[in-house]
Amino acid sequence: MQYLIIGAGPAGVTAAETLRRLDADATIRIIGDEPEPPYSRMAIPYLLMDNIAEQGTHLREHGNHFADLRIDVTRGRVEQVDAAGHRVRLQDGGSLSYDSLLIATGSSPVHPPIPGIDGPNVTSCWTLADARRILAGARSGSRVVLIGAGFIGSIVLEALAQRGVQLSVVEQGERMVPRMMGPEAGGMLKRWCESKGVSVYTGIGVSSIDAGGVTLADDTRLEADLVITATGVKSNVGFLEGSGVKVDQGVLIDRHFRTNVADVYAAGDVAQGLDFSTGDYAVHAIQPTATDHGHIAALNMSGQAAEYEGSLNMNVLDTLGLLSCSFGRWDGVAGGEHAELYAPDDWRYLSLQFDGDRLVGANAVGLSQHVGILRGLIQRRTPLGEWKERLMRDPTRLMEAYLATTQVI
Amino acid sequence: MAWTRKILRVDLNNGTCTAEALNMAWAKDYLGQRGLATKYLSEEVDPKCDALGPDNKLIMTTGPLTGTMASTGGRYSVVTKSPLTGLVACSNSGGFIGAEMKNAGWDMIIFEGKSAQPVYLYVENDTAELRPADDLWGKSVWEADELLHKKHQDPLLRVACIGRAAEQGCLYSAVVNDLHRAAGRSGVGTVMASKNLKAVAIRGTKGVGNIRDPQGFMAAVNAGKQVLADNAVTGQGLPTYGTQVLMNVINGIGAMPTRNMREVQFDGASKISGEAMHEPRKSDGKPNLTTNAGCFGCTIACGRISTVDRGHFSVENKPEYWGNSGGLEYEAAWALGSDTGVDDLDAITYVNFLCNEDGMDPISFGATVAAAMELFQEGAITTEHTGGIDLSFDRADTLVKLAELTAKGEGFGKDIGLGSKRLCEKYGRPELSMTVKSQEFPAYDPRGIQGMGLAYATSNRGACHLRGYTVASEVLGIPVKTDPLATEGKAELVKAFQDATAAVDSSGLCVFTTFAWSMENIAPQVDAACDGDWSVDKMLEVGERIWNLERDFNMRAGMTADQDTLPKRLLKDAATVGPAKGRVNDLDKMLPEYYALRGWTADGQITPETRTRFRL
Amino acid sequence: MRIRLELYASLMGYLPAGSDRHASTCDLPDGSTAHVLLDRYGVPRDKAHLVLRNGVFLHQEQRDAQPLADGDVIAVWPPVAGG
Amino acid sequence: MQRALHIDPKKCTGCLQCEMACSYEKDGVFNPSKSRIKVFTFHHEGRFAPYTCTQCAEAWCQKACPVEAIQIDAATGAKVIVDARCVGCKVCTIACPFGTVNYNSVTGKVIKCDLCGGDPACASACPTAAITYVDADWTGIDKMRAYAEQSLAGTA
Repeated sequence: MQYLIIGAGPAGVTAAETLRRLDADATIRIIGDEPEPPYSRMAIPYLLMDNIAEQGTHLREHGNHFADLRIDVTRGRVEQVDAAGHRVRLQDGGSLSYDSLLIATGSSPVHPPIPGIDGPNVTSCWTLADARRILAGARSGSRVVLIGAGFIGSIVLEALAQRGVQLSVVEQGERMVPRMMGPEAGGMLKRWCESKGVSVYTGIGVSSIDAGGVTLADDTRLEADLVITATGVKSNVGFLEGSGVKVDQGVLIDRHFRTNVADVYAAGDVAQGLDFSTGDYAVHAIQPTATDHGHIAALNMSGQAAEYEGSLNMNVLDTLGLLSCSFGRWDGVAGGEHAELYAPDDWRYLSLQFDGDRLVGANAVGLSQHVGILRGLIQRRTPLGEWKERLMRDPTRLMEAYLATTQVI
Repeated sequence: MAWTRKILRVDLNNGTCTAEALNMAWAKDYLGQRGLATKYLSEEVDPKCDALGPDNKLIMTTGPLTGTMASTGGRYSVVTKSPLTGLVACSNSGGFIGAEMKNAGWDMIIFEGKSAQPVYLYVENDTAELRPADDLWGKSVWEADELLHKKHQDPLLRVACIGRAAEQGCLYSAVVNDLHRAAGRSGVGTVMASKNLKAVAIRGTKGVGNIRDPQGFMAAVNAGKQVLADNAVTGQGLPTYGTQVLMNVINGIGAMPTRNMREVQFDGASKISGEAMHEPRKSDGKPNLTTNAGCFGCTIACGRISTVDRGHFSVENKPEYWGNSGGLEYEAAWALGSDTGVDDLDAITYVNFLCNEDGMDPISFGATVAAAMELFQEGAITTEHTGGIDLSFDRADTLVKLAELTAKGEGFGKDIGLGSKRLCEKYGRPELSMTVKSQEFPAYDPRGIQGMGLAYATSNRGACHLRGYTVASEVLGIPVKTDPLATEGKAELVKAFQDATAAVDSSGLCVFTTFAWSMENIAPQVDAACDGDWSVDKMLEVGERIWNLERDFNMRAGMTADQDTLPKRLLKDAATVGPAKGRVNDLDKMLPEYYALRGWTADGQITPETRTRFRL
Repeated sequence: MRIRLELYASLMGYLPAGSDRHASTCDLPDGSTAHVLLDRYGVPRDKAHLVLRNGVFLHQEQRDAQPLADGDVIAVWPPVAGG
Repeated sequence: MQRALHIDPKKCTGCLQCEMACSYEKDGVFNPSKSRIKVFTFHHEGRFAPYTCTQCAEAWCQKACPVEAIQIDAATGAKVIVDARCVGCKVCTIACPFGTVNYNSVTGKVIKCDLCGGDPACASACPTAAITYVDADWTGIDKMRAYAEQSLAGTA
């Protein structure tokens, strides 16, 4: 059996390792287009904070990890998939055959059409190469403008602030992390950042970038030595053109991670997989989803019919010491009830969304302990019974509700 | 070491919170908690001040072992001048807030002045601030506790709070922490209310370290835990039956104060005893008692967690009282039960809940109701005074009604909130008040336990069992059995218990450990934790120093030695039944010897030699 | 002679079935001591910490030596304490 | 045979000796807020529930960790945080559906129960045997764990 995995991120690596556990004899190959060993983008902010060296971002600690597992990690870039021929053609002219193919090519930053965005003083923060550029350009006292305060932008923000730069953040949405949290929590994050000396502009776009800085739509001028963009990502699907593999926002897959083409699977940021909360298919470009995808896709590739329950959209942020998190339908569902506590002076916020007596989503700011039970309650679809009313009255009793409904007490 | 060496000083006049260094010279003379806070009070407060005026201070204080792994090391005390007695007040409580204060990095919080508006103190580690409490004022302890947890979105926040009783001036109001533990006696909650301070909410995540000899400390702690586990009282008796096991014992020896201490045995004792709390109810087959519970770090776990029968008249349409809460402990069961003649376990449990919910000392409340019942029986109080309530002894419905009124400061509850002394004076029969220095008695009749008579008469906070619990020896045989009806040797026994208790109360440990531990078990734990030489002798010396300091404060407050006495009923009216039949308390046979042992003059004054000895 | 035995706390289990709450009465030969009574009910002597005869504490030696009298009430507890 | 922490909430008195023992073992101070085991109080019900990681076989935290900072102690089977690798990203804290991995803002790392290398301090400190360290199959914990994992797993 020959397994070929395109993409050396968490989804691809997890799939390869899972395949090896399931099949000792198979040929397993990962092909990645970056020069470094497989690494984790999640770790880049900590590299920028000087918490770790580059090696600390590597997905597997031991240099011979993949060799020991007889997983071949090859550098290369796939130009085309020949589904009928069970082959992929590489940019360097070579080609590789497969019995079973996993597309795990991830996603790449989107660059909005802003004049000057291709300038030499502008970079995204996505790859280790980007990280090196930022490390060189964002020194203590440097003026840095960060465009985008979504989830990734906010993580980068944390790292930049730790580097001691003079930081301004511009977010086109009405608030920070608009797709992760509601107005109260998003507003709280903004005020928190401002209280820590970061200038935050929300509800406004960038009209142009030049060598000296950034000009906003209202002509506000932000001088900058370095401009960093974090304006979203899109799935890397370009190479699939003409392959017959169906693509929407990402590669369309079913609950077994199969594409419409025989023996071709997809997982991770590139895949438009089942959303646990909505039942729709969507791209969830987050680390836990990538590893879940990789794991279960591998089960299916090896012949086990594992049906995916869907990925839960969730995020955790540490914004200059203020923790926040978001799970599932944090924005609620039609006909569902909602419990909320808002304490702006104490930098705390808690919001629970119910569908009947089940928790379907949550947002929290300042919650640091036992956060994972929010996932547990949502993903287990736990009927809360009488605890629903208790949580409506006092949402802080979450842990009790969790234990009472899921554990033997 | 073991101390955090930091005090939080809260000026309620200006709304400021300031950190200051702990006076380590004093710490080495007074150890912590009860002793050390009394030293601060004594140095900073004019003993003659109005207890409910802005010149009084309120000190919340921990001991060096508070927050450590020493078994029962979760205690804290509230020290102030008492509005009930006009003397020093030191009320000790378990639960969890003491350890939380220590975890936040504070040995002590001193409140001074008076806030113009209702406030609460919020402490999160080094950060402390006063915040408006307008939305909390007028709320019960239980309501305020929930509001504070929601406000701060922190289920682990620890709260100490006053209830409506304190706001309404009830003179024996408690500071309740963790919903059902209380710094209960002497009206410390009333002082808190007088300062417009509704609550103290603390979150500490710094931990308690600074142990002088960590390995030695853990060895001493583990040895101590083993002694508690192996001892039949602390390892089995207290966890299973709680303090309430005493109900039948004390009744059996004829020392159960009954119906305002007119009698010494209660016919209904077994119905409200610790054993009765285990019996399945007819209505739902469940016992009153759900489980035992420990305070922070406690490996004894004598605490009771109980429910009231849902069908009982007191709660039948009040589902908010159908859940579990703390109770009953012996003193509360006695005061609310035997002393009023009520033998209805559910009614007593419910009233005890109310005492916790609105912050009333159940001993003083029950004893004051008992006094009111006798005044009613004597015709000094009539239904015209009470708004139609029949105050006959033994009536559970009356007890319940009075608790509800007193908790909210309504109607005749205002009078019950005066305490026994002032109530009996108001209605012209001061001799019916069963108090020492204006504080109500607890649950041991000194005619049947002679040493307790001396302990009550000389207690620095008025009638109290926890200043020198000679019951341990006279009744329970701990550490050795003495004859409860004898007076010989009791002066020495009382002094020894008083001094040892003062030292234990200053360490952060619970005095209940002494049912199994001697000072030989305690001193090594203190010594390993703290700088300085904390030998057994040093502990006892510190205990005696504390006792003299408290006495000195009281004398400066205007107390006279002739207040070292008991109500006439206990000195003149002999017990009519039981082993003590024919006996009164022979205080006059014990008191002179006690003064002499204390190094005081024959008229109860601290001699200059004694002052010098203890550096007062 | 007729003696009333009262057992409390963890000793209640030594009462015969059907006993009223804490108490049982029995007839003993004249001159019997507290220990004879305890043995009759199978109460281990080392668990009988507090033994009260009509409310008065009996020391260890009295439990062996002091004869009981008709109508006596003997109340017994294991080691207990409170406060 | 591997052993596991067995928790019997009925025996718990809520004294927090376990929390202090844990924090003392790990951090050298008595600090319940940093304990890997937590006792939850059900005031209304009159119950106490000690709660910590069950060391689940397919560890969610381990799978979610982007830098391989959660590894298995071969002797005990415990999932252990490797401090030197943990970057503090907290992904494991939201990935663990049992909520037993927590972030420690003081160290900037996450913390979880590691069974103390086979001699859990919480079990030694518990005065009522509410927490014991016993043979795993004796506890039935495998069954509980399997149930919990099945109902949570990504597959149906």
